[in-house]
Amino acid sequence: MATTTLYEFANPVRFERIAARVFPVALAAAGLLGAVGLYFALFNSPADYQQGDTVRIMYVHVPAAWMAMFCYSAMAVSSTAGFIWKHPLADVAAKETAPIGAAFTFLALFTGSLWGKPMWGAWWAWDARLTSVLILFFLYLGYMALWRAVPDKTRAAKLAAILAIVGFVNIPIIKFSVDWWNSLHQPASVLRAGGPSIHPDMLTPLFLMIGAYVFAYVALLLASMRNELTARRLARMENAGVHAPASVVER
Amino acid sequence: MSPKKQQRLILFGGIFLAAAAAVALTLFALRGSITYFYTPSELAALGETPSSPIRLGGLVADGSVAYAKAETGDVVSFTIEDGGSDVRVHFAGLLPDLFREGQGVVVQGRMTGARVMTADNVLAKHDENYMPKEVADALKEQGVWKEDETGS
Amino acid sequence: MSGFLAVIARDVRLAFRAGGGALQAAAFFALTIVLFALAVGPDLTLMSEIAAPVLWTAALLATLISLEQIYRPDREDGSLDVLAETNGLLALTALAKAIAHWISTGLLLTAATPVLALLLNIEGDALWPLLLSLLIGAPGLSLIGSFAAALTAALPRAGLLIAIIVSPLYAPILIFGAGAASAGAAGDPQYSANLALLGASSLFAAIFSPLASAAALRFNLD
Amino acid sequence: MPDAARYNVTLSARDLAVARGGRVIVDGVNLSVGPGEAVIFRGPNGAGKTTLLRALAGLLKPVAGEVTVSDEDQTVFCGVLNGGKPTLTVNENLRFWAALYSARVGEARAAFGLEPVERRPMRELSTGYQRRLGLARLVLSGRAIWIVDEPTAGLDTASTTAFERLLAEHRARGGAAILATHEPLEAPNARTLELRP
Repeated sequence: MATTTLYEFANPVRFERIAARVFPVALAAAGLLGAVGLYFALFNSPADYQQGDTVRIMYVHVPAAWMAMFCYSAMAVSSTAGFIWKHPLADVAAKETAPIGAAFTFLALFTGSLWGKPMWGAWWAWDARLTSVLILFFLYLGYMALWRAVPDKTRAAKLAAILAIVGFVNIPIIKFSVDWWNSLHQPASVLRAGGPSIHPDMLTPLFLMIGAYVFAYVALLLASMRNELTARRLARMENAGVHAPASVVER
Repeated sequence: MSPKKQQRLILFGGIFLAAAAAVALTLFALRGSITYFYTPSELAALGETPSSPIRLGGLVADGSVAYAKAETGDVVSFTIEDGGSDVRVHFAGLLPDLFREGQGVVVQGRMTGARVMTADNVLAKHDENYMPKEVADALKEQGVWKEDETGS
Repeated sequence: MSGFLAVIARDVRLAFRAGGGALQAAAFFALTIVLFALAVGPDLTLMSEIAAPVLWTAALLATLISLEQIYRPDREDGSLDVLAETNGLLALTALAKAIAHWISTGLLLTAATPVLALLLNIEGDALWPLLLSLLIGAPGLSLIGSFAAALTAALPRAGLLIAIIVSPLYAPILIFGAGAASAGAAGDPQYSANLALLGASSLFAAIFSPLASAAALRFNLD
Repeated sequence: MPDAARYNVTLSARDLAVARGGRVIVDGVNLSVGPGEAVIFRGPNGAGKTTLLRALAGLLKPVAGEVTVSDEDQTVFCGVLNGGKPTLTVNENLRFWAALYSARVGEARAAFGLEPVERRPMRELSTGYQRRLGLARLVLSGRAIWIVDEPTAGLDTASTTAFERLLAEHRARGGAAILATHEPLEAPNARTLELRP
């Protein structure tokens, strides 16, 4: 789009170098942890005393729900950083986190629904936890829609950052919804006062899967950030030399 | 003081007051607790029985589940208790997997008497404990098992 | 402070003049309710049970369709520049515009509610909780909505985008507003808790909306 | 008209760079405009005059450098758009502005000969009258530094002369002006700066 864009003020070269090294490592780690984690989740962990084998859905569901919230928090933090320090990479990171976070949110809702039908007896219940996570999904969609709708990407970054920061209020609501209200959804099992209420044999696959999800996020984020930066550089090269900034001359 | 400084003072004073009021209102509301469901004790505390459909949550009392044949289909009846009060529930339909005595449930329906309800829907409420069956049995044998309370 | 009041007076006047959105929003509100009543059919008991949620949803949608009028016209005719450079803080101007929007839509809808409530079989004791919930919640709708309008002030056709952005942010107001109205009608003790949370939501909107709107407008000036 | 200088405000820009659409279009602007001075920007379409004026008026954040004004709230910007509401009458627009700037309508209405149309909605006015209403805001605001984009576009000769006269009076009172225009404009001792790509 332009010769001299604001994005030139950042130095993407160092980012490129680091990203090129980290990406394959993260991808491999995600694959490995995911494979081992799924093996444990499906074959090498006990069935629950109440839920039976349905408990195995948890190993996909819980990490997805955590990542849904983590991605939004990461988006809000990098939006704040982009807003305050005007670092273009922060804006790109926030932008590229959104679709990944939305995918995790969808996965959490979908697997939760699969679990809910046999266990609760309903695909869906409008309780505080489920509702607030659904709202999170729509917040992601709104954020992405705003980025798409604003043609000037410098402006889009600022406006989307404001929206991401405002929407962050939903994150504590999701986290504490099960404590504040009598909800159908069970309270926290892992991060709670008094230690996890999950048997250690079940924690192993859970933590392996969480590791896999985190590395998958890192790999996906780096790949899409590199894509975005390359696209911007291409657009810049296409217009190289067409416009130079004007300067002021006394007449 | 310039007008903008004065306005900034007003703005931040207003924000502070609004924030304090919002926090106070939230604390008030959470003490009264907005609930996805009532417990039998809360229902008893209401005095009158609500006419509109409600949700009721609690533990299925031990030995209270009874099946009956009816012309319209099988009807299951059970008692929901929470230590303070109890409600007899009648339900014609499929029960979820997790439904069993001693387990938390949330039922949806209309009150048909002082402590009687006809449910349209029964949802099992899972707790935050996950463990293999053998462990649960062992804990029960050792007598360290504690039945958790729903709606806590 | 005279600037603050002048902004409110101007926007209310514009909303009621030809081309303003106030009467359109009120008409849309009434139409939605009538269409809904027609769809439900003759079951009056069912109607009065779902009346509060229906009225709240209709009020929310009517607010939603008028949001685009808050900032886009001002940006198109240059008056946004004037608002941004005058003696007042932009955040207070944004607050004034949200208040004006509430007066020309939210308050108008609340005033129309007693008549429309009759169509939904709401009477007597059930009406007061509904009106009270609208009085407390509708300002929140205008505040949150004006923030979305500020975000999209520079976009020519932002109606759908505003709806997508604002819907998740409206959820608490809708839940607690309709919840309070229903609970109040049923004599449910959760009435006061719902009202309190509705008030907290509106107050929270009053805190973030002026600041966030002002920040968004600054980036939409060029 | 008071004889003594009323305003004493200086606007300065240091190493200013402004961007449009994410692209830096003007950079390295150093400028100081003090009491009685006037600066006229000239340059081809798309050179960035409007964007530069908006940055000087504080409506647009520069990507580098800074604009400082020696006193708060002393600039008034009039862009190509006139900033009035089409459905409000001339008087209603003027009164609204007066409230915003904590000023009085005073002589602003007469200065541009708006009395004949004062009760008509702005959208019914001709382009020239609409521009006159927009320019009246400069006088009304009572601010020291006028920043105006294409002030005389759409004005007839008489109105252009009226603007030139008001500009001279404003400078005589210690006011300053930063203008951008393609048209000839009578402004004695004004500095002309050209934007060159």
